[in-house]
Amino acid sequence: MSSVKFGKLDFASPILVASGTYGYGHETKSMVDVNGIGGIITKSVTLHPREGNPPPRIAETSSGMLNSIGLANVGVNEYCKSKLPYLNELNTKVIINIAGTAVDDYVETLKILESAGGNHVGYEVNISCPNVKEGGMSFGVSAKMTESLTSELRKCTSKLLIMKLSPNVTSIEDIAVGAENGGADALSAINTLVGMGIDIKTRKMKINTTFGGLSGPAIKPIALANVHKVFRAVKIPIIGLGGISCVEDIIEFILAGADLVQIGTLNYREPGISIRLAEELDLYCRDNNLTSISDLKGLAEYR
Amino acid sequence: MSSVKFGKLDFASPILVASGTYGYGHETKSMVDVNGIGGIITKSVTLHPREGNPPPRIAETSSGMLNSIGLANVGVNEYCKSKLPYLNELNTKVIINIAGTAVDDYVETLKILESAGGNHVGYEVNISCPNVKEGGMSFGVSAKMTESLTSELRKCTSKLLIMKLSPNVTSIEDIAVGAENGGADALSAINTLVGMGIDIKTRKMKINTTFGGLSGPAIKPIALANVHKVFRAVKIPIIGLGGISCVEDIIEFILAGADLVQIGTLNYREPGISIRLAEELDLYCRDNNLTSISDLKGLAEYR
Amino acid sequence: MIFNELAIVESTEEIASNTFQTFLKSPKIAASIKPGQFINILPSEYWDKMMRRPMSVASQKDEVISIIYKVVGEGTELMQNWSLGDSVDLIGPLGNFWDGYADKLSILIGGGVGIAPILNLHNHLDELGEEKVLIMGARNSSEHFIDHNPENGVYMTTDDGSLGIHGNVLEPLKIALENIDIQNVKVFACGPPAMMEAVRQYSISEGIECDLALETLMACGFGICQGCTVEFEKKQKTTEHSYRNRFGLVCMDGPIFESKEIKSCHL
Amino acid sequence: MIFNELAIVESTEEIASNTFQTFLKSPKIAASIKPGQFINILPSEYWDKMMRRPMSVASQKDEVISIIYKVVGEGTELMQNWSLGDSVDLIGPLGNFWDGYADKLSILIGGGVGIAPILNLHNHLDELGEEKVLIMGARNSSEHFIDHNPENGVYMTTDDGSLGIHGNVLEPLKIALENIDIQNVKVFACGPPAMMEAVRQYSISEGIECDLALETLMACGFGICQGCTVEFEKKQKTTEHSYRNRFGLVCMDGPIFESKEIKSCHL
Ligand SMILES: Cc1cc2nc3c(=O)[nH]c(=O)nc-3n(C[C@H](O)[C@H](O)[C@H](O)COP(=O)(O)OP(=O)(O)OC[C@H]3O[C@@H](n4cnc5c(N)ncnc54)[C@H](O)[C@@H]3O)c2cc1C
Ligand SMILES: Cc1cc2nc3c(=O)[nH]c(=O)nc-3n(C[C@H](O)[C@H](O)[C@H](O)COP(=O)(O)OP(=O)(O)OC[C@H]3O[C@@H](n4cnc5c(N)ncnc54)[C@H](O)[C@@H]3O)c2cc1C
Ligand SMILES: Cc1cc2nc3c(=O)[nH]c(=O)nc-3n(C[C@H](O)[C@H](O)[C@H](O)COP(=O)(O)O)c2cc1C
Ligand SMILES: Cc1cc2nc3c(=O)[nH]c(=O)nc-3n(C[C@H](O)[C@H](O)[C@H](O)COP(=O)(O)O)c2cc1C
Ligand code: FES
Ligand code: FES
Repeated sequence: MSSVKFGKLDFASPILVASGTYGYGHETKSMVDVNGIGGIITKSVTLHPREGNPPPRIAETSSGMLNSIGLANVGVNEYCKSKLPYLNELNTKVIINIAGTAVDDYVETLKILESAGGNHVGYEVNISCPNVKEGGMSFGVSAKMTESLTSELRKCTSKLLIMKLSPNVTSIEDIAVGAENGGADALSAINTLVGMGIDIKTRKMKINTTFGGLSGPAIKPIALANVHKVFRAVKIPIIGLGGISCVEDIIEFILAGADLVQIGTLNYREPGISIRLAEELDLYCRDNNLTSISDLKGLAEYR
Repeated sequence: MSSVKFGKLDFASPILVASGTYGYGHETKSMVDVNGIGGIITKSVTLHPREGNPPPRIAETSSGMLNSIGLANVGVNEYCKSKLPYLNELNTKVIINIAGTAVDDYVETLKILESAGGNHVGYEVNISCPNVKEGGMSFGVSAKMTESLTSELRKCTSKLLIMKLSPNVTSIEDIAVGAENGGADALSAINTLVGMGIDIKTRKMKINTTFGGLSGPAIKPIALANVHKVFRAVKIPIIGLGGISCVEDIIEFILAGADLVQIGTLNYREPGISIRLAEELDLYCRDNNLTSISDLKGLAEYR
Repeated sequence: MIFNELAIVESTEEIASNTFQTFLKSPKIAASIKPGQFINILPSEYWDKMMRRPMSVASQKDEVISIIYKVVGEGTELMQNWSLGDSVDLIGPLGNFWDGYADKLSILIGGGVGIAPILNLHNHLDELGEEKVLIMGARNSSEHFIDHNPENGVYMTTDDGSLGIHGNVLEPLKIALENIDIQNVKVFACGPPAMMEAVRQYSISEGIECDLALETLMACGFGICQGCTVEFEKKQKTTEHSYRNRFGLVCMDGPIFESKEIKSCHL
Repeated sequence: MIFNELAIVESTEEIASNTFQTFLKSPKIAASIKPGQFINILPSEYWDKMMRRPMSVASQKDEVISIIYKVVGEGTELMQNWSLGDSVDLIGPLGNFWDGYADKLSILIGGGVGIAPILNLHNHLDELGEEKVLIMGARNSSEHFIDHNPENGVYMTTDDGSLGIHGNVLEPLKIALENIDIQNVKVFACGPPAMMEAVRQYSISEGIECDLALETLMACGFGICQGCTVEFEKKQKTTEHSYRNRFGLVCMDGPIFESKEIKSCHL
């Protein structure tokens, strides 16, 4: 696999694993050569530890799943102490996903991570988690708030700063432009869609918080549309995700305008999928005489 | 099947067929007892005939499909001449779906239909078709425009006036309230989600208009969430739709707050599905000692 | 009259490389279907895709019809794995049918999976005792299951020359047209888009009457979704469905169109 | 050490009404799995759902493990239809295992599909020559496949009285506890939530040590999705995963929990 340029960085493979779907990279190490993954984006970390939402937190849907984990995580201090050392040993690129409820939160979390001296190459900022009552999501739906959050974070780091966008908006382009204007290096699209389910036997909501995030192949067409809209709206690189389950999906995302992709839900079913698809992508490039898959970026033709 | 009250009307079955997915009711008559369907919502009709979008207009997705038909239809005058007479003969409730690009359009279309003297019980107003360039969709994303369109239409008819909402918005509640304030009798939720697909062999968009509408079981969790949000926001009745494929889905929509439901995409695969599910719903009511399925409206319990 | 019928699988046979013929007992459809029409198949009770799989009917006799298909994806793989006695949900007969072969020399051209409706017409002309030429195109000999027999008007072509005429279906078409008044000829073709487009353009340039059976994605198959469009060469006169004046529905107005009626076979 | 192993189907047998036992040759998992642990199964190569199907291991011998399951939906239906020699994608061993049976009288309680991990522990105690009581609950006799044999400490119960003791598993549990110092007893239970909750509450009220194997929906099975939570009775001390102090992960911290550790068996 020829490497893929992304801003100032080279990624050995364009296939990363999505936040919340690969833990801290060590859970699968007996099954998967984790260093073969293009990059690991860790589970959202917040300033303070969060115990997450009460069960039930997940439900199965047609070609997808609902989740409402509620950003369960150890908190940034414990993260620096117990997660970073292992992450530092990895030979793949680590991107730390952070979440918060107010600008100060995000900024403080980022500062603590910056001073911890990890080998991580950057941050992905979750402004789009639909499952936390107190906020977070409010950033994701406002271009102005996204812009100011981005510019505050920009001041604190020279590492890769990626804003992760929500599809649950009327115009994702506006939010994307806000993040670009705020100084983001790149954008990830998309986070989950707001969904719901009811257990008809108990007549109770299937997810504790009523609404959960829908992920998986069901949302792929929506994710592709959003990636393409973002591609037309901004000049910075894009990481595409949402429902990727096969190499054809990856090629679609790149043709739509993505530079890199992330695999989320499918990691649960097949922990080694990102390695398998990287091999298949290699074959595809060879069969199609591409020096790099990046050659296809944004090449989808209109009819 | 005990009938279901909906505003001032009684529906023999709560299961209707969705606009654009059952033609004008006669295409399936050799396969299905069309009069056994709770109601038929006809394909969107516009003031002038529309030839629709160039091919390709449809694509298959995981548990769903994309479409961009572009409101192909005969126009309201021809509709009154050639479609209404047959529809008038049906023994099921007919609701005429209308679409337009400006308030005047919609109003004029409605007036022509009103003066044609059909037996139809009402109108469903498509303010949410994502596949028409010139507009229509702009109503669906603005609460104010929805309200004023609704009130203009309200002045022209005393028949059932149903506004059909789009899920492609930050807050469907706002639009729902706009329609309620404008005098709508009821709301339908949801229309399709904006999606996209790329043929990786030709590198061309799978849908002629780049973006198409995603429908089918893939979107059911999103549809349910939107129906429940609308249920919490307004007092008028709701018709739930989006991905319904089995009797359990129907019960979920009713528990979420719907009074009636519509079946869309699944009609293509099984033209008689609305009849089969009505029978299964009858059995469910009997087994659960319900006098009417309406008893379950909005009963989903929070955790 | 369209039926939604549960058919019974009678047998499946591999008739050429990766090409299968399945016989289905489907009395209502078998009694009313005409050569060129198709059925829309639910490959399995648990089918989770939205679209059925359309297949032309390759033969019809008494209560039994057959389909001929290449295994190209999940749907056709399921079909190939049907067991004897399985019941299968069909909708049909769908679409229009071959016509205008009465007083003419019919030249039948089939390629790839497009052989099914051509074979059914061939059988029908056999029964009627009508004169005809049969041309079948394929990439190589493994895809053919009929003997090359030019003396009797049966031509096989292969792209690699491994059987019959080396080249495409236009070669034998030209041979068949030698010394014949083209006013007395009609071509019927079904096959891959590139093949049909070549036949279409040739038929127009030579002024030969030619009908083509097109394929496109279909969500319903019976005129409701409006998804299966083909663009007409010029606007058609207003019909029952006047909004079809620029676009025809392959499932209802087709699958068979006159070559000069449509813009292209590439859909 | 967790493996992602392709196992080979050796046999499937219906051991009770709608209950099947399948033997799978899975050398790595068989060599390392302990009674109480489970595997996570991809029911088919074409599985289009996001979640594998978790199953406790019911026996392990040489290179072969077995699972016992009720057919309740698409996944288990696919399992039941596996053919001899099929290869099946497994992840395992997963979760914690039964423990603390060394110097005690073990009372094993299984109900419904919860019999698998109980049977595996039973086998294990057999091998160790440990003293034990086995109690199996079911709705009626058709669900049982073991003889009611109170003399040897094997009790069957049925809700309808059609076999063994008429009633629920608490009846034989009380019998087994007669004249025994509860300090020397440990209960191991797995079954439907209502049954386990009854056992849990009884064990707490009587002060009996009791471990329960829980079930919940699982997206991953190996600690990544955080979806499979059970609520603890009181906050646990900070562990490697300190954010689990209120909620435990059934897949990693469990599936086996002490009865007094958790709030309820209804997940
Ligand atoms: C009127 C009509 C008659 C046909 N008759 C025959 C026939 O006699 N024999 C035969 O082998 N095939 C025939 N086809 C094509 C056949 O429908 C497809 O090969 C089949 O649907 C593929 O299904 P799949 O799930 O196996 O493959 P998929 O994995 O779904 O697709 C494989 C390929 O088939 C194409 N395809 C998928 N669905 C359709 C569809 N609904 N219509 C057209 N193409 C599709 C896709 O574009 C893709 O390139 C016909 C199509 C039409 C429209
Ligand atoms: C640790 C663990 C061990 C298990 N061991 C066994 C066993 O030894 N034998 C056995 O028969 N069953 C066992 N189960 C339950 C088994 O996983 C489900 O019966 C199975 O997943 C149902 O799949 P299905 O596709 O056939 O049914 P579905 O149609 O998916 O569901 C039918 C019912 O099963 C439940 N279910 C579905 N998926 C899961 C899941 N991932 N976890 C729990 N419940 C689910 C649903 O809530 C539904 O009510 C175990 C579950 C867990 C978590
Ligand atoms: C169980 C679960 C937990 C997730 N947790 C996070 C998270 O902590 N932070 C985040 O930014 N995204 C989180 N996501 C969203 C994914 O990173 C991804 O954006 C989304 O699932 C769409 O991709 P997919 O369809 O490939 O899963 C989570 C998704 C799932 C399914
Ligand atoms: C091919 C197709 C055509 C449609 N045409 C219309 C239309 O003309 N007017 C309209 O209001 N909705 C139209 N819809 C949307 C459906 O009525 C319905 O809102 C949507 O498909 C979601 O329901 P489903 O998932 O059950 O299909 C169309 C949907 C499809 C798939
Ligand atoms: S396939 Fe639906 S109209 Fe032709
Ligand atoms: S099932 Fe994913 S963490 Fe337990």
